[in-house]
Amino acid sequence: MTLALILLSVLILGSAAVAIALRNLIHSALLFVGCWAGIAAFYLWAGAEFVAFAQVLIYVGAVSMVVLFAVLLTRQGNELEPVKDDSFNRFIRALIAGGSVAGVLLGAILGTPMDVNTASPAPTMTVRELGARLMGPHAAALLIVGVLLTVALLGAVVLAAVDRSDQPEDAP
Amino acid sequence: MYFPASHLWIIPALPLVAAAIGALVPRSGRALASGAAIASMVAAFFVSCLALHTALADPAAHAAHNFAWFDVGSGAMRLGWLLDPLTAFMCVMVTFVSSLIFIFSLGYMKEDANFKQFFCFLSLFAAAMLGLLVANSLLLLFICWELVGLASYLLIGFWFHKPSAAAAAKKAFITTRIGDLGFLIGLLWLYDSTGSLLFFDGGHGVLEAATLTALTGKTLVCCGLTVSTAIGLLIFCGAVGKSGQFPLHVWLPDAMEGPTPVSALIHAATMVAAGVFLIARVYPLMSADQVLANVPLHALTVVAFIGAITALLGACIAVAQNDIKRILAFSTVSQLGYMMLALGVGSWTAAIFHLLTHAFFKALLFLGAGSVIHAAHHEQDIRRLGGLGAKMKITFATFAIGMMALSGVPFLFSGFWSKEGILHAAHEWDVSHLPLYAGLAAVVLTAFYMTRLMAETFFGKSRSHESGHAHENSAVMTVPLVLLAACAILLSLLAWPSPWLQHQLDPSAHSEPGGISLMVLSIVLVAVGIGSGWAIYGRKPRATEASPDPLETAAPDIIAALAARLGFDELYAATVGRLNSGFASLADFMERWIWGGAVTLLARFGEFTGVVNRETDENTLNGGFDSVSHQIRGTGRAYSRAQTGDAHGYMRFIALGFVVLMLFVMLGGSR
Amino acid sequence: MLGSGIIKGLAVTAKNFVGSYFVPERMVTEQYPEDRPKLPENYRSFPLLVSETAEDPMGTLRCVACQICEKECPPQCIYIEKSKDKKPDATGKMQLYPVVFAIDTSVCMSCGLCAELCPFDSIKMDQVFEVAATNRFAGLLLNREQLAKSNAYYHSIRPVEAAEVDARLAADRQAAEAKAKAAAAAKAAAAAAKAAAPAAQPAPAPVAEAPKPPSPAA
Amino acid sequence: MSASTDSFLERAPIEARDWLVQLLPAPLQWFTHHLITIGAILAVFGLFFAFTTVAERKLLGRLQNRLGPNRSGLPKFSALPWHLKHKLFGLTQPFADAVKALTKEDIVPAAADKLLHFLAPVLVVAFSLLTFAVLPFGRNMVPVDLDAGLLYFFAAGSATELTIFMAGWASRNKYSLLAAMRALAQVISYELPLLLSVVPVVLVAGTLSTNEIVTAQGGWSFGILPHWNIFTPWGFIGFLLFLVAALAECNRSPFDLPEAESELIAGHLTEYSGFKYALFFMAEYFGLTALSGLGVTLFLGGWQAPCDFLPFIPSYVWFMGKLVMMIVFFIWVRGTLLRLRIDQLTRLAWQFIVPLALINLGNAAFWALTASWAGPLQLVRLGVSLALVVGPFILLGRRLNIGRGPRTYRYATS
Amino acid sequence: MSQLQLCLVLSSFLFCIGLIGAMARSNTILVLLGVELMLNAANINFIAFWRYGPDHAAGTGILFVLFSIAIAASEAAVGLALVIAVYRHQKNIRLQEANRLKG
Repeated sequence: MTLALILLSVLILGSAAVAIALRNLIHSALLFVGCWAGIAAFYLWAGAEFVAFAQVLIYVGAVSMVVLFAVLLTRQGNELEPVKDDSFNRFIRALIAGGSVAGVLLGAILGTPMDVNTASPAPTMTVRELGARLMGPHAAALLIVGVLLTVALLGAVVLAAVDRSDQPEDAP
Repeated sequence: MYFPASHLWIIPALPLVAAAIGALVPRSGRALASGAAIASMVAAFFVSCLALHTALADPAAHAAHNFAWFDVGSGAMRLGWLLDPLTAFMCVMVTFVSSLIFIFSLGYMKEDANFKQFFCFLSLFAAAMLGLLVANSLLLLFICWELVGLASYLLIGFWFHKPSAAAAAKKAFITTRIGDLGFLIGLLWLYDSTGSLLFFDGGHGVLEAATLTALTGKTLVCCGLTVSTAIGLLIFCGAVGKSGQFPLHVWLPDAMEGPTPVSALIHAATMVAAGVFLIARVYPLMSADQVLANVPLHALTVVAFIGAITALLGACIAVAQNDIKRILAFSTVSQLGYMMLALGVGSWTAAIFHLLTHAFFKALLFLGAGSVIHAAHHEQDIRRLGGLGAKMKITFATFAIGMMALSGVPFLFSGFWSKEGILHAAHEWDVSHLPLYAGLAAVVLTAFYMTRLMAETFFGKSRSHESGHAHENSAVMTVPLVLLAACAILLSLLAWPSPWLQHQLDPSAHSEPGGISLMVLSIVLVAVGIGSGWAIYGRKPRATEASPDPLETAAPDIIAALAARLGFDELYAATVGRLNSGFASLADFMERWIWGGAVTLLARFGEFTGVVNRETDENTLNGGFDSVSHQIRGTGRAYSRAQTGDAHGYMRFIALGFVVLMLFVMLGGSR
Repeated sequence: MLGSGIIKGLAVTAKNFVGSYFVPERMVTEQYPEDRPKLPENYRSFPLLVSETAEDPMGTLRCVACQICEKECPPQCIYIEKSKDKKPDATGKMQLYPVVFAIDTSVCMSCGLCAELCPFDSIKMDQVFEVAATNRFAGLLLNREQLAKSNAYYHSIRPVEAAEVDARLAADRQAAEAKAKAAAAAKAAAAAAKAAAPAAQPAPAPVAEAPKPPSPAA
Repeated sequence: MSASTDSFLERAPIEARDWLVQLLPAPLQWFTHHLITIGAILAVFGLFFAFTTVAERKLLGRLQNRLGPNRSGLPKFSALPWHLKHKLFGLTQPFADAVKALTKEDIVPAAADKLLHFLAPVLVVAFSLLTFAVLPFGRNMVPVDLDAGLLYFFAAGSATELTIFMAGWASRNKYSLLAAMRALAQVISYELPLLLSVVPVVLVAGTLSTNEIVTAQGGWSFGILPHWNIFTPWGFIGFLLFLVAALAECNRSPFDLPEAESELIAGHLTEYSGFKYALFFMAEYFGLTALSGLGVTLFLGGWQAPCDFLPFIPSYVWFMGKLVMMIVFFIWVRGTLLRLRIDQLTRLAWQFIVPLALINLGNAAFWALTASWAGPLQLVRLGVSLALVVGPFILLGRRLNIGRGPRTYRYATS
Repeated sequence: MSQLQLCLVLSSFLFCIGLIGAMARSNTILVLLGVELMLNAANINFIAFWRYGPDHAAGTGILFVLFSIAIAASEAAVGLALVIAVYRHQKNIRLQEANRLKG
């Protein structure tokens, strides 16, 4: 079990790190897909079957598509003016800030005694129970999430739509 | 198979659904709207028959189903359905007549552009009427009562593009409202004094003995009337308005501006009978004061005299009218007067019997008139008709049956038996015999004007182009006529050889055989009426439309006054109308000068205080705030330099802030 | 209602499906190698050279190497070498004949001009369409022997046209024989006239006119 | 039924597998168990794919009054002493095609993203095979009985979209890329109707497990009318919507406009040839088969027999029979209908299928709520449900084409 | 090191990779993807604590992750729509150039 977890971690972290570092946006987006699939596998490993499939459905099926479309819709052609290249400085600063966060987090995790029974078998939660919980105690949250998604959808459409009102309708 | 009272709502709900369908389908959905209306009516008829069957199993029982509508304070406003023979008979009659009239309308309204609306309104009317009948609560009855009024308004004004129709609709609505105001006051008073509006509620209803005793026990201080008399008279106001009783009868003849099926259904057979039904329904309340001898006025006495006056008055005016529908309308007024008379003299069963028979033969007469009008291209003036008997044989035959039933031609026709019952009851009334004499006079007049109508319309030769080209209508219009005519005859069986119906309605009523002498007298009177009518109009038919009426030449003043309907409309315009406009101008004056002045004064004061306020504000208070906000603005400008627009930088700061916080917690928190 | 068209269409194809098993006339395709197509008579692929007999194609070629076709061929795919000697042709007249007659079918565009032009009804259009060859150059360059087809074969592919041609040739032959006879007669007559009479003069004219074939309009 | 559940034929495949598994040492058993399942699926559906292609070509031929492929058969071995009948109705055509595809030259554009260009066809087959894992092929014959099986199906199915994009992008051909975007737009916009048409089944069955959905459809009324979802009003219209959405999801005719061969030279597959192209082809048929299997599972009762005297026939035979019926229907539709335009495609989705599916969802909710109605109320239930199907169908169908005649070309006319 | 700690370490590393990506890359899309990674790291934590926590039946971790995924999806949709809007204005999507509203 631990071995599987370590392998998964390597897959997830490796693909994420490479995706962040690559210059080719399409490749990095596809690597992100791999990373997300790995996270879904982690959920499966942890026994959260429903969440794993939801993760695949939403991230691999939907978010990745949106990302790829966005990449294609924002192709940057040949730059006329040279970009001020401050990426190295920024990278160093980001590394320092991120590294310190990582250090603090690691310190916190390793410094906290966690005496949980790791030998316990993976818990299961059937979809029926999950549904009962969603529609029962968490119904309000579910409704709010529904509203949020609707608003996000409409907002995305409004933001991304081209405003053609100032152009003649049928310019040949 | 028995029908529980708790399911009575089905009867009004069926036409209500049809009305909804009629309202929702597009204008072109003629077949759907009319089909739904007729189907629902026929279904309601069968359900009503079932209900009648159930009710007759135990005629004395008042099976009621009550439920709470909404909560009021500690109690609840309760409504309910009531199933007894009265309700059941009325339901059967209304649904049967309505079905036939709906079918007749298919033919009559065929060319109308608003065909589907017509059926929508008709269904709405039927739903309200049936709701009125099955109600076990005076409140529910009142609601349906008003809905019936609304449907009547819509249908009278159905051809609203005709100014006369629109005016007639308005007149009908407003006139009946006057009566309804009394009804409403009586209703509220009743609720106030009894705390219930349910008719039957297991001993607590307003028509049950305990409540009635309590009501008659109380007496009004001012005039000595018992409470029950006062309430009864107020409720009777509603009946006067709806049933076209004197002095509120003026709207009913004008209501003939509506399409003829509407006149037949609403203003002859069903709605106008609602007033009679109402009094019959609350009859225990109306008659509660009969047990007391020392009261100044019995409610039923008023009813009897009003009925007698109306019966005579309507018959008189009908003699001098020329419009075929108007004659029938005044005849309706007169017959409703008869029913009220019967109620007043204590025989509500006779009133209901006459109501039922009258519904059939008056619907028959109106539909016959509609058939004539339809055939004669909407010519309604009897002086311009004539000679139709040969051209429209079925209409003629059925119309003649209706006429004979209305006139009270003996033995074979239902009208004879019902009228006989009323006269008999009037004869036995021991307060006064004046109503009997009025009734007998009306018998002669009724026979006379109906004979005149027949003679002018169907005999002689045609006196105008329109009537010359008339021809019999299609089966969709004649079949209802034939069915109604059959009913007009067969309904005799309800009273003869034994008064079966009256037994069913009121098993406790003692029935005595009618006096032979009275029967002979009325037969003679009918013969006199028909004979004189035939002598004046029948033997020598009118030659042209302009030729003078024989009676008019004989007594021009009287006939002119009658033709002008004795000037009731003008009288009302001069009194009530004048008073109303006086009040209106007074209200206008008050509004303009007294209230308006006060409001203007207040406004001026408000403006003044506003000016004072602003001056203090700007000069004294604001200075301090201005300097503070200057400083705030300066600080904001300084802070805004931190907003570099560099999102990466923000993120870095957040991350470092997180690290610092974590370190603080980890290092500081452990100590 | 929506979908009724779809159902109708499905019914049509379903009918096709069932019908294709039971009604052979429905089928729009042919099973080619087994069922040969019935070609229309005017179908043409590449030229052929008509010979009178199948036994001796080279000896009875109608071609007289006049080279009209070679000159007229638009893509110039015909190559002809004349013979040095002469042979009697179908009418018995002495004519040249082609020693080499080659058509490069990789160039030929099947226009049929050669067949139109040939005054000797010698070059005609074939109907063979299975002309694939494994050698791109030699395989598609057809020589005299490959081009020569017997008159009987010509009859088999286009009977109407061949009959017409035969009739014409027969008439020509008759005319030529008549002419020869007339010539012989004339010669004899001349010989006789040399002796005396000029009366034989009108005799050849009707004979010469008579064989003109009233070309039967097909 | 009880007698048939453990008939020999019914148990045979499972028993065979278990016997094979128990031959091996314990640590390998789990692995072998699944390996055998995978092998069986690959073998069965690989062959199924092969014969689907030939069946499609032959059926299309028959639908158009042609014969279809009937030549390829066994090669004639002249060395053999007997003479094989060598035409087999052309049934060996797929093997010939496979050999041809394998031996064709694999052309990769010079500027292509070589890795993705290679990965796309491999992944598309892999993803489309993943969906088979949750289909119950027979009683106790679901490869992985997941509690959220339906969700898994759609999750795995949605992954194939990624490969369409990869194929289009990796070809480094702007037409391929554009075609990939078109295909994606279509597939994504029909994902919603597909899901919406499936949700009523989940609602009524109360489970996401494919196996339990099939079990819930067991039983018969009067012994001949099975309790399949398609025999309820909402199920019928749901099945129709599912069919349409599945057609669009598989890019099948009449929704095959992303890869219209005649107009777009196969869209995002333009730069693919040889076996890579064959793999895409294969994935497409796998997807079609999987969706058909899902339709059978959700609406046609899965492996349930249609009449109560028929379960003696093994359940997997029923499943395969229904699957074949679905495929034949898809081929029939392909042989009948014309290709849609892109505007018709999207209008159909948003103005017809989605609203109808939403109404159908309400309908199914009504059905589920009134499950306890009995006696004459059942007729009322049926009537209301039918009205909820027929009314919206007619109204929406009437609204769909209002004012839309044939397209007019404004600048093309003189 | 227990499995729970391993999970937490995984999630914290993933979080930091996302953070570094968001801070170091100038392409707004990648920044957004970095944020998504951080959200995913949080989800991993939820699942891990659910897996090793005391109350499995309540399923709070799973529910929280579901809601979190929904929020992440809407964030991606709106964020990428914003990216497209930004691209329309300044013809590139470099984050450091989108600073027109700075103080």
